[in-house]
Amino acid sequence: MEEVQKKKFTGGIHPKDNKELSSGSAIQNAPLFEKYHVILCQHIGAPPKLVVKTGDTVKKGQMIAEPGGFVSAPVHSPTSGTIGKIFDVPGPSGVNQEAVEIIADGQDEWGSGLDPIPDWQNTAPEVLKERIAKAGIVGMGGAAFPTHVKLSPPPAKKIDTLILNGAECEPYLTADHRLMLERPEAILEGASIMARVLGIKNVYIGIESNKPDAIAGLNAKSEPYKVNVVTLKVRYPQGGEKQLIYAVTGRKVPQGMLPMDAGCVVQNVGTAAAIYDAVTQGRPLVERVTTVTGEPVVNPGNWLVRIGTPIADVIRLAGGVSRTPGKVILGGPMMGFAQKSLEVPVMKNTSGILLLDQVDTVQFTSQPCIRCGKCIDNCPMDLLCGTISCFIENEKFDKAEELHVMDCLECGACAYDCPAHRPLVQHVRRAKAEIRARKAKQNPK
Amino acid sequence: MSEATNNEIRMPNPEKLIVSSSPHIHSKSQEIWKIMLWVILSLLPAAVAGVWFFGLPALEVILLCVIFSVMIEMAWCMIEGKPVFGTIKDLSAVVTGMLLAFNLSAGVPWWICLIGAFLAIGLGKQIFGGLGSNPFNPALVARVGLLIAFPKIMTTWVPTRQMIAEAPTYSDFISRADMVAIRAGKLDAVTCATPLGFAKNAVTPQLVGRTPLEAGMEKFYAVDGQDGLWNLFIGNVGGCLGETSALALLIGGILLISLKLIKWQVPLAFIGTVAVFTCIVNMVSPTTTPDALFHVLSGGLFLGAFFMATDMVTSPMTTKGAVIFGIGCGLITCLIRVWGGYPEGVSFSILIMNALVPLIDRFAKKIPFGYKALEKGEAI
Amino acid sequence: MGTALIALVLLAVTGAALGVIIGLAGKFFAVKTDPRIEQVTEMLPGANCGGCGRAGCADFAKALCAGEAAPAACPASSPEAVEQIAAFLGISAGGGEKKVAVVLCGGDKTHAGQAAHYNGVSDCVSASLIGGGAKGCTFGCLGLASCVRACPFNAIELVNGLAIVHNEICTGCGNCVDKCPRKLIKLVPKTSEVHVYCSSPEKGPTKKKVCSAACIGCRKCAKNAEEGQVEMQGFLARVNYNNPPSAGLVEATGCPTGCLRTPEEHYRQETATQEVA
Amino acid sequence: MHDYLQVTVGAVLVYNFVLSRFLGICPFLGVSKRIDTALGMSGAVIFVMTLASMATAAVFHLVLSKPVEIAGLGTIKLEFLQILLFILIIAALVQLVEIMLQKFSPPLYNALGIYLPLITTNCAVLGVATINAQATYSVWLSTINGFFSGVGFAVALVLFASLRERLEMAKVPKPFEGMAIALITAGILAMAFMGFSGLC
Repeated sequence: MEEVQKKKFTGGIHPKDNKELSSGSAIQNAPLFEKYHVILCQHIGAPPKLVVKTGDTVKKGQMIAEPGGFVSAPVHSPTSGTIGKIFDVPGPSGVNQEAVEIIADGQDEWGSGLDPIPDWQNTAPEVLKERIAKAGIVGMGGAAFPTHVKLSPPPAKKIDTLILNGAECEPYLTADHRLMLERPEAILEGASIMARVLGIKNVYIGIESNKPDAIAGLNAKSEPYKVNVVTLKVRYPQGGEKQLIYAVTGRKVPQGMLPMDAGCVVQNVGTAAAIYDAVTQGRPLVERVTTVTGEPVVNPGNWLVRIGTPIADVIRLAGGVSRTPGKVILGGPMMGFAQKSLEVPVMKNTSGILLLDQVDTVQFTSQPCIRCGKCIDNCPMDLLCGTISCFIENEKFDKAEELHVMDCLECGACAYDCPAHRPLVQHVRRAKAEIRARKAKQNPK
Repeated sequence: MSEATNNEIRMPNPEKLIVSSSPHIHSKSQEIWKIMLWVILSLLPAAVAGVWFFGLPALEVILLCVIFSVMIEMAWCMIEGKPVFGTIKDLSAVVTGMLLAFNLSAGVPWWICLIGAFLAIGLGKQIFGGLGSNPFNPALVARVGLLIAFPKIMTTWVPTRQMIAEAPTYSDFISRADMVAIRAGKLDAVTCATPLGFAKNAVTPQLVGRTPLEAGMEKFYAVDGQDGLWNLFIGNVGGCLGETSALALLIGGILLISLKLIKWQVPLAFIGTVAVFTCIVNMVSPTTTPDALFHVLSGGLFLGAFFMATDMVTSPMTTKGAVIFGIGCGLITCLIRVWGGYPEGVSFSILIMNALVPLIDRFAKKIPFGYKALEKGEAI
Repeated sequence: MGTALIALVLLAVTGAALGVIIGLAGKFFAVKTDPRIEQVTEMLPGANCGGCGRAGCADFAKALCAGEAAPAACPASSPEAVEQIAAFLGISAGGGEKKVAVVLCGGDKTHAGQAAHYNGVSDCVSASLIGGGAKGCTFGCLGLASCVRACPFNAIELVNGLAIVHNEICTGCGNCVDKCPRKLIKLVPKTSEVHVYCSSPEKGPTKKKVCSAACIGCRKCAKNAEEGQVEMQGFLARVNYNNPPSAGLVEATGCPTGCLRTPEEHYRQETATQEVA
Repeated sequence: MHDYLQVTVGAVLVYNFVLSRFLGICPFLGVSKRIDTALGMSGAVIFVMTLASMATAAVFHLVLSKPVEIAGLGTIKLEFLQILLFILIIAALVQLVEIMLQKFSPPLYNALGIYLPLITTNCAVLGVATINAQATYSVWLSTINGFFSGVGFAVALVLFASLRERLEMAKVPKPFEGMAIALITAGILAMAFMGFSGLC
């Protein structure tokens, strides 16, 4: 069933999406590489505990680290082989993180120890939820929050809606788009599994209108799954959780609260497909679709890569670069992280590897704010971004907090349009860090 | 993949990479100099109108003001140790120079332009730290400063070409003031009053049996014939060289609004408040002040409402604040025009409201997303 | 004469009446304050650095008069001033060693390279949030002067992209300690003569790749020092500040990368490399 | 009615104590760093000015303006005592306000600091008293004039404080930092207020 969005959030921007670079190329399977560096902590929450040691042999899909708590997820080996060294590699955030080296034996033999559950319709939700947890599935859209935690709302919160996020509002990225085109059944069935876990009937999938083929494809197949396809206006950040809920259901998530406070659970389409694989195929999350794109890339496209592949290898798959790029970004151009090393491995939430020419990247300055108010008009959260950044620049963090700096999404719509090229998002990040540090100091718990 | 192909593939050089915060792309259309360029373009119709009505001296004043402004900005940067060409590239000095010229009579001597440019760029902008930090509109600081320092020169207006040619009776109402001394040989030694000046009865002697306002208005219409209001609209009246033509200013203002470079709420609130206020006063007591249409079209209202009150740096950032700002400007303008000592209050009103901007910003905030839901308890 | 008399009488009467009113008001609305607080506040340095853990000098003075704090808790006062306050209040000065801050990193621009170009806010916290900063060593000083700005006494100087504390100015208030996102700043006893200017826990060769002035964990200093004076923490030598070694250790060791230095030598060398650079 | 309107508008806008008469500059510059303290100071000044106007006007009308006849000494006009007497009264009033504030609002008392006692010698307070006397306003009109002069002072002070809070974030060139830029801003503000001249 096709629907049109109910509400439109205020603000937002409409950057040139450049998706045509890679949206036409089908998902290709990446070849087996010799070595993988699997970072242990790939999610938000407690770090997992290592269960293998150097020299052990592992099968593809075998757990190499167990969850370190409820809000945690296990990590599995991306291929069969032996465990090499356990060492620090540069992580996507620029800080070194503990990783396990896996030396492939070339057999790529499965051995996850998880049995497929083809008859999930008649399986208890608890069993399904446990499977999702054991498969190490985390939010694949960006935040990497363990999925089974999102699917376990406290009993006091009445959840009535599941929303699949297929907006993919970030420019350049096409991984979700291709996934929706090529594996619509997997996504729809994954959604149905989640709906069963949550015990709800309303399932929506929100897609921006610039992907008409994906909308048509999902629509054609959605009938038996009772999933409503919602066409969303093309507007960044339409894929933001709160904005998506507002667009699909017309509900506003109250300030400082979670989607479940508005009765919603939001999941990425990639997560839904991963859940399908985990439940019906018994395959843990060991690979994902990633877009390699950008003007300098020789052959932009989408690849199914194993988690733990260094991004240098992935860029090589795309034929390398035709000219020296100014930036290598994990994620999209609006919210992704600029990298200084190509040794960073692909993570569970790496939706894209974007290479930008130097002329296309923004040159930040510390010019004073000219108070044009563009940032305020653009802010999807209706914050006074410009004023906040002036306060932060002068280290008046309490005043920034009064102006609700903690509610910022860091979507970057403000800095995108700032005529003075002010690093507004970086200011906000700093303020958030300083305010959190101050609070931690005040009540050490 | 074999080693050989690996070597052929060109890879990014990590040392050449830039790390910076997200977002990594930027809207190419949003640059300060581009905004300023649009403002300059939208000021051009009024500049053309000024030159058309007041002749080449107007062009000379505009050019002088722009050149002096740019030069003073460069000099200031040089003294401060900043790159000399650093801040003039954003074109803000050119905009300030043009606005300053628009606020001067076509008959001012060159040194008024120089002092004005210094007041605007130095005292109005750079002393506060340059573009973005100045709490007051630089051009208005200069205009008000000049008005107070040189009241005689700043209130000596030259008539338009058409007025001299078409109205032989004109000389009855012009005071043969010291124009000769001001600009020897450049213009006819005539001056005239602004329409608001007539209304204030500031320059015309009172006629028997009429109220001062009636007498003043009669003279205004006598000077400009039957088409008084039409002349007001197109700018065929005395006044500052850039403020007389409401038509030209309207064209520029609409251009800026359609480009979303200024908030349409400010001019609407400003002009609307003046119209409503003067309409009410005129209805209650017709002898106090002329009708609303006259007020709206005369003086620097259009220039102020579209180009000065909307100056990004010195006006509130939120839409709510912009409306308050516009209404405030309108009220103070009316207060000064109707009861004050000066015939025109637009510059003063904007300057006073500029000072109020931090307070307006403080109280006219936006409610962030999800806050109302929190208050209403809409959460499930 | 009469006029003067009248004036005098009038003023005297008015003055007396008003005086009575004020006197009564003062009695009725009297607020008890400790007069010593103001005097003690004046004896304090007045930098409001917060090094004592209180919200400024006036607050500290209040605590002193209430007997809740010892005068020596003020890190910014000279020992003489502390004595003076103690004598004034008739309490003991309170013990405690004088401390100073030290930035334990020797990775200046010359020795430690950048991994990429950084474009953003010139502030260490901000930079560390963006890809961990552009510096090759992810544990070294970012050189964006957050601590310099945090110091109320201007005791920290940025030399060749490296923050260096001037011991003679530093009061040990500790304002800079929290500001460093890399946790490089430690408060150490003022008497300590030697520091290991490196804080990277990584293995020697890894460190060497990104910084030529790093501690490579060769243990030379630990062997040359007396028992317990220098400890090895993984691949990093650490001076035990409870039992600090003397300046002679530097010569005895001959540290291969030169990251074991005295503060004076550290400053001298960094200024020298800056001039070369 | 017209009188009252004229006094009101005149006191707040046209003859604004700070921006037009340039009186009371000390607290204007001293307490205008933050809006909160500016509001506190404004309240104190309004209070003192109103009371001082009332008290001094009463004294003026009852004692000073009348020739006093005293047996043996002849008739004496006491107007020459005006300033002496006014200062005495104002000083006592401020002292009272201070005592009350310390008792009832210690945070405000601390925030106002040295400036509260300074109201004693604040020319604005003495100014309003002498202006009242000069114009021979009645006690009631004097009180109104005092109150609205205080309001005018408050308007200027709060406006200025909000501007200075914004200026704190501006990158003012070194030589003009601090008081210099504050004075320049005050100057421009005073210039803007000249637009009100002639209103009444």
